[in-house]
Amino acid sequence: MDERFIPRGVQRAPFWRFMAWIIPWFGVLLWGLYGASLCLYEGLNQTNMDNRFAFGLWIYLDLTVIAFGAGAFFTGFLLYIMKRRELQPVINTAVVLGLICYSSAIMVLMVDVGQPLRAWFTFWHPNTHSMLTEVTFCLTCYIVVLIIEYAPLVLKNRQFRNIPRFLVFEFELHKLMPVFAAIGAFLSFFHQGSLGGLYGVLRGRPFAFREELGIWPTTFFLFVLSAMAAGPSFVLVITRLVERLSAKRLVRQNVFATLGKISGMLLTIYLGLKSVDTLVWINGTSPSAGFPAFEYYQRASFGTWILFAEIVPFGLVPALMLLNAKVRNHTPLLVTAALLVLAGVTLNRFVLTIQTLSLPTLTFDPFLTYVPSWQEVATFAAVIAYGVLLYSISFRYLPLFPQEREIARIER
Amino acid sequence: MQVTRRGLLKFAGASAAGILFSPLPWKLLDDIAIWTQTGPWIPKVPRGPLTTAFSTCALCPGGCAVEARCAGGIPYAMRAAVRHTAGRGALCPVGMTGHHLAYHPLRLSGASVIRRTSDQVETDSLSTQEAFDRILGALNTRPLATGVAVIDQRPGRTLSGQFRAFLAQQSPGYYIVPDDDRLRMHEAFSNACGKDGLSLGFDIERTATLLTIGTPVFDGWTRPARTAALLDRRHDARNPLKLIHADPRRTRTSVLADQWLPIAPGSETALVLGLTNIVMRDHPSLAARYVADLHTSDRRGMLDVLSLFTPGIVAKRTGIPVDTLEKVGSALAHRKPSMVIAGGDAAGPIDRDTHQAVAALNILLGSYGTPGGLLHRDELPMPATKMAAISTIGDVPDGSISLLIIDGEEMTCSTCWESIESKLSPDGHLVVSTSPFLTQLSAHADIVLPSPAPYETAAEVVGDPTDTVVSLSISTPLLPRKQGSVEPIELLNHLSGESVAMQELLKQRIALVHARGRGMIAGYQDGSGHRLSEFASADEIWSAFIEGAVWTSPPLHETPAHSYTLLGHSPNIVDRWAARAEGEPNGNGADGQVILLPTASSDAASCGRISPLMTKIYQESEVRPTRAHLVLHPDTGRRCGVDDGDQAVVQTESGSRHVTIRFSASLMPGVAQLSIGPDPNVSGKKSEFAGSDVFRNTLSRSPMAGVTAIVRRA
Amino acid sequence: MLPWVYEFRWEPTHIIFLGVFFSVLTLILITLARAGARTVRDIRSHLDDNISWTLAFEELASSSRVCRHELNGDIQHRTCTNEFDCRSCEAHRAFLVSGRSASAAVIQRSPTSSGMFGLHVPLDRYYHRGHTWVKPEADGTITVGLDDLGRRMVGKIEAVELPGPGERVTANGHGWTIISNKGRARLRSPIDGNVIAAGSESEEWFLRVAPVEGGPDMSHLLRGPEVKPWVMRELERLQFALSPDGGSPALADGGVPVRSMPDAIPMKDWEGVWEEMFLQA
Amino acid sequence: MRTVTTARSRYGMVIDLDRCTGCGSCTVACSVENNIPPGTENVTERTGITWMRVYEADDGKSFPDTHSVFVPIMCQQCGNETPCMSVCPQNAVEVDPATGIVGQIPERCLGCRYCMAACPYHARYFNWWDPKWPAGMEAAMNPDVAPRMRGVVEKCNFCQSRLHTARERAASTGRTAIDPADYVPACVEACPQRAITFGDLDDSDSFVAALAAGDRAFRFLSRIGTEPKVWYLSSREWVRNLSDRVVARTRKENVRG
Repeated sequence: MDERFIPRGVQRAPFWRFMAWIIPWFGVLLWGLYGASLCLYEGLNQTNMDNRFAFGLWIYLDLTVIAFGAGAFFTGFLLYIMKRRELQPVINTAVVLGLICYSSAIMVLMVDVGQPLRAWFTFWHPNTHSMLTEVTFCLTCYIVVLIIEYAPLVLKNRQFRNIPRFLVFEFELHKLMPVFAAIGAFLSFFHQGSLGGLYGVLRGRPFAFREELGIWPTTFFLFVLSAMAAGPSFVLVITRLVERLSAKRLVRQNVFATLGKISGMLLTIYLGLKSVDTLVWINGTSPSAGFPAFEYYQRASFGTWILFAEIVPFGLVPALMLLNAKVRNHTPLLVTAALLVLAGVTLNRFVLTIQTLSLPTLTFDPFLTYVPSWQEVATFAAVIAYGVLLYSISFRYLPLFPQEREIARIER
Repeated sequence: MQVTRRGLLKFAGASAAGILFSPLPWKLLDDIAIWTQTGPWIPKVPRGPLTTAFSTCALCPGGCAVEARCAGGIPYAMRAAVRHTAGRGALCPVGMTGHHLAYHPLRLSGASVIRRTSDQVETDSLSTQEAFDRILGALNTRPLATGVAVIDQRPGRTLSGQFRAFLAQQSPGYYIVPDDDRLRMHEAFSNACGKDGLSLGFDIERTATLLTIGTPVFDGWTRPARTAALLDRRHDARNPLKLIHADPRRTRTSVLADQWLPIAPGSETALVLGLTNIVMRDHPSLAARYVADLHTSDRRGMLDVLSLFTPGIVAKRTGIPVDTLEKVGSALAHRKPSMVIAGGDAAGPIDRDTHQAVAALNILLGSYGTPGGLLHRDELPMPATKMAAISTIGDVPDGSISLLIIDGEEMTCSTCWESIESKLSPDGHLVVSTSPFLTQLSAHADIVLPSPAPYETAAEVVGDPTDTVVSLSISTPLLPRKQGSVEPIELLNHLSGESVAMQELLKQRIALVHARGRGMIAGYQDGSGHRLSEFASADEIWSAFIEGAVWTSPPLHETPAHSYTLLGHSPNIVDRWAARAEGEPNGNGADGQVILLPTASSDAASCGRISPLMTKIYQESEVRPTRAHLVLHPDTGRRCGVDDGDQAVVQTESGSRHVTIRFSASLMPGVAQLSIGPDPNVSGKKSEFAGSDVFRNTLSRSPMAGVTAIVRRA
Repeated sequence: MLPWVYEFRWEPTHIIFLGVFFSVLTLILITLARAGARTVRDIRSHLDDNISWTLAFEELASSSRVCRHELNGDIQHRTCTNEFDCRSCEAHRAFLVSGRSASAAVIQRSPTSSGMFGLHVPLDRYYHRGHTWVKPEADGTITVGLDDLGRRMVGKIEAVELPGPGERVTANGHGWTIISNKGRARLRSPIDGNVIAAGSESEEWFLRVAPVEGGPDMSHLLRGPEVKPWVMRELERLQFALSPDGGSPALADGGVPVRSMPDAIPMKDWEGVWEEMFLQA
Repeated sequence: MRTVTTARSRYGMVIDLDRCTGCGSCTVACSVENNIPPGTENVTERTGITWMRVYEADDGKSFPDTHSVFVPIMCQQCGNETPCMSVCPQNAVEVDPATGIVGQIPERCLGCRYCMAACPYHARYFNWWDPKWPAGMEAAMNPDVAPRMRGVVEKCNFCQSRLHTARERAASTGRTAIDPADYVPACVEACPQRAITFGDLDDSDSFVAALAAGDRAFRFLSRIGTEPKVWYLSSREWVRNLSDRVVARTRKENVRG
């Protein structure tokens, strides 16, 4: 039925099975779009956010997916700038994942803000001291870069390739890819950092506030590092997941091992700096702002375990695992380690967004809880469904894994 | 130069490109933001000349002076008339939004017939004439031996006099006033002094030791300006006020008092008698002066009953340590002038026996007739003659009313429907309510005549009943009167076949005040004070009132009456007091059992309709609890199996209510507090008029005794 | 954002920030424009065929990029790095210079019918990796045709789209298109030349071309001993193209390819097989 | 172009917590003055708009030793590193250099709520709903203040419309400076207990400056260094200790489990 669109030389599931996979996700997407449109039409009163929990599930989601999406820029950076050729097999999938993560983050942000029609005001009246301005500018530029990076992939579809103009454009664009990779790396560095800075500059929230290094709070650098550590792991986990779902080998084991190694090394550096940062914060930054740090962890749901979990089981453990070559060559362990890395980053983003807001600032403030409304969850689900759909369609119709054919051939 | 088409096109193109580099298109783009601000769904602010008008707030008898800022003649904001010198210059939040009541969503547009089902109230419209005719028909065709009654929720007005005059012509005619603390206190003092018709005010501005038993002195018990004066007294360098507040409930007064005596629910009589005992024991001179000289009919009985209230027993009964009781007694006896005030809470009156004990203690302390204590008031004269006697609902025989008129309900609802129901004739009755809105009582009426909302008509404000001075002013109309509204006097005219104008009646009353020749008239605008004698006629005073002015009487200082008896003339009071030495078991939260205590803000918002904007302090902040919040001590809550924020059901013998649990470690364990006040949450919803509620039939008991209730998770 | 917008601040941070933003934006746009401009340039200078060939070569699995010198046994293992174009290949030249290369073989003049795996592969001609052949005719012209494996892959031909006489074809560029009931098969021209005559489906050849000035350069085409190993590998490749996951449908192992594969193997995507086998990008 | 005024002021407020009875008049007066719409049916204390809001704070002790205080909190008008201003991506928050007042420009607000996360005083409120008044009640709106639309953040601005009015009055009478009596925010005017004092903190003769310099004065979260211009007074030590967490005792009821 759609064979003419499927890349040559690869085997894809029958169309009916593809549809059986797509349609439920499409249903989820529609449900989520309904929830999101309610939020746009009726207003944000549809959410369970409030004046005290001004940010909720969505911002948490944004920060997390953008950290995961870091795989795109970082793989591109390693491949095109650092000339790590062994990452070639995953660059396409990294780009698609990046595009999914960033575009969904932007879409969710548009639902999240009260007056989405005024989003362009940030460009028009920019407050250059605001981390959010930096994020907005970089995200906008970077989504353009990602689209440009994704374009050659689309043009690689068999039907587009038959058109010489597309073929040549893809060829020429591809040759200039290092430029985009460099721009992407530059932009990503800043917005990953600014997302970290977003909370780090909050003087009024001493739980999140950090001292400045240069003009940025330390979370700026920690976010960059943690995102760079999470990106490769995300690419690894998703690629492995796709392998499992499609029952195919898509990349060689050494690619997984390389991704794991990069993730592990960066995670180790990140952990070291994070530990130093945490100690400085507990002993200096927070008490000097009038907040004894132990108090943050006195709430039953958010005890010190959360800090411990972030650093040890979701930090140190996967870092040690990934630094071990034996683990890297054992796929289940490698995937476990990568999942732990992702869990750590997820937890870190959770702590910075949700825990920061639930902790009291004034002495008579209560500790708050927040449960998202179905509309928020639906929008969240729509993002996941959108990602699954875009990835599934890309995987089916675009040559995402250059090694796939060869591996299939060798395996025969 | 040759102008070619190509040249022209080039010029146009270049101009378009050039304009992009000018601010013009960008500024226009920027203005898009304004469009979102001025969309058709955003309400437009009123336009018109800005003016200032003066009036008096008529929402409660406090009668605060207000300055209304108006746009196009319509008031948009109220503030206290600050230049006014007569000790006012302050407004409560309800008074600040009094002008909003005219826009209340539950405002009735015309005479209505009420249809009430189990959980719903519906209205059918009726012409005013039809309504009048039906009421007149009910009056004329009423069964033999049934009477006409008026429940006047705001007695003391000129209109009240008219009601009484009308009822005096009916046989029988009952003039019913709320059976509230003020009435009970006066009764108790009259009992003790052997002198009827006493009217007393509280000279809190000069008190040194003030013991309040459930009296919300910081929460709307008196007008805000007097509360401010009370605060000033606390910071008085020479003889600062010491405010001791006894209340099982944690209220704003409990919080703000110098000392809070969290007495066990229902132990207020024991506390008063215990303090009396301490004062008499430690201060024989006082005892000698007031008790030993046999100013009591039953000295032996008095001493016997007091012996049941030793500090030890009272400490056990009230939960207040002995030494605290001793200190309080000592302060009352030594830090003079001292005074004990009981009741006055919007949640309901405390019982008569307690009032009798309070009267006795006040007499013992010598606070009666002393500056800083209880002073006689000189009540305003009434223009009507031959008036029906004042009674309470309890005085009316069961089944004896066939036509009932309820007036003043929009401001307060201190009479509950349950106590009225049994008084209605089983052979047919008609209940008429005059109220601008559907309220608790009018929702039970058969016909509602929509009276004008505040500031829509010249309403009489007779002054703060807690004050020692008496005052009179007019709430000047600031808003156009709504079509279809009916002044209660019009109904009265129709029934009595007369045609008196309210304004004339008011002027008659002013003339009576004028005739007495005492007091001052103060203008709100400039704060000027003029002696009453400077005004030539009632008309002149009327004009001053309309422009914003108030008449205040000079304070009265009467010596105490000579013959009084501490026990009053209540039969068997000694036995009833004695019964209170033993306490009922306190709710301990086991099996979810608690003592449920009603709370309410006592300002004008106590029960009437409030501005839609009041969501700010009921729902949008935690200033005032809503009817949906049950406040508990965490320990009590845990024993009941509920946690902070849980949805729960609280059940008493009379009904149940869905609530949200709110923990407060400052609350007395074993009790639970629930607001009975107005609540924008339920205002106008079906649930507001729901058939049963947890406090049904309990408002006539002391709110501090509470009711037993079960709390369980919903 | 721009100096004439209210709220623009002449602060260093503001200027630096906006400067960086505009620079990045400009760089993105310039790079994109450059890619566009190059595309236009490539198309105008007819480089699209070259690019298509380059991409087709890149698309091939490295195992399918076997150098002819491995095919003919000159060397144990060698993967082509010059897009199968020996004309400009230094390595190829080096092999030739060594004088022992089988690539120097001269084709046989007689149309020896050479049965190879049940295919008719005469060695009197040169073979292009895209399954077209070149046969120098006695009259000095050159005929160009589709080899037997190619014909069997295409099956029954319904029509052909051939360049008209006078048109120029270039080696590795577009040759002609065959239309069957399974779709269109685009074939690459094995050689540079000017079309003299177009053949028809009934004839063995499809094009008769006149060689370009300086004689026909056929050094990039396979010949003699190179052909059989190549055909063998191509059969393997075909097998894979027909069933990427190793499942059905497949050629019978060791069997002879049927005359018309599309009829024998009811596969939907024959165009994909052709693109794969005829080295389309 | 912003007009530069020579006479600079630093408006501030002092709230005497020993006088606050928690009546809520300030909250209501503020809402009336600034055309804050009544809450919708399902509004809560976390979704409502109360520029001026009264909290109840206690000393953390349990019954019967507990002491409480009512604390009105509004925008504290931070004078240093104003958290909300520095984080707003599109300059919708401005600190007027002439008055020191932190102003919100609702027409420019995107509704990202970053400023709300930044504000430690929770003094910023989001319009979760379209502004709606009961039928006819629009007539009772303040003509001087434009209502805000859904999806934007708003907060106390020391009744800026009253400042404009005072300036107009000064201009019409030919004065260069406004009469302090002409510029009093609605909450100050409304407080029946006269607990709130307002004025120019830089004017050493002003009552507000004297109060702010007194022994009873303190500011909330003074250690985070935002230099708020709203001061609080109390003669009770435990109340003054509420200023910062590090000096306040840990509140038991905040700590669950």
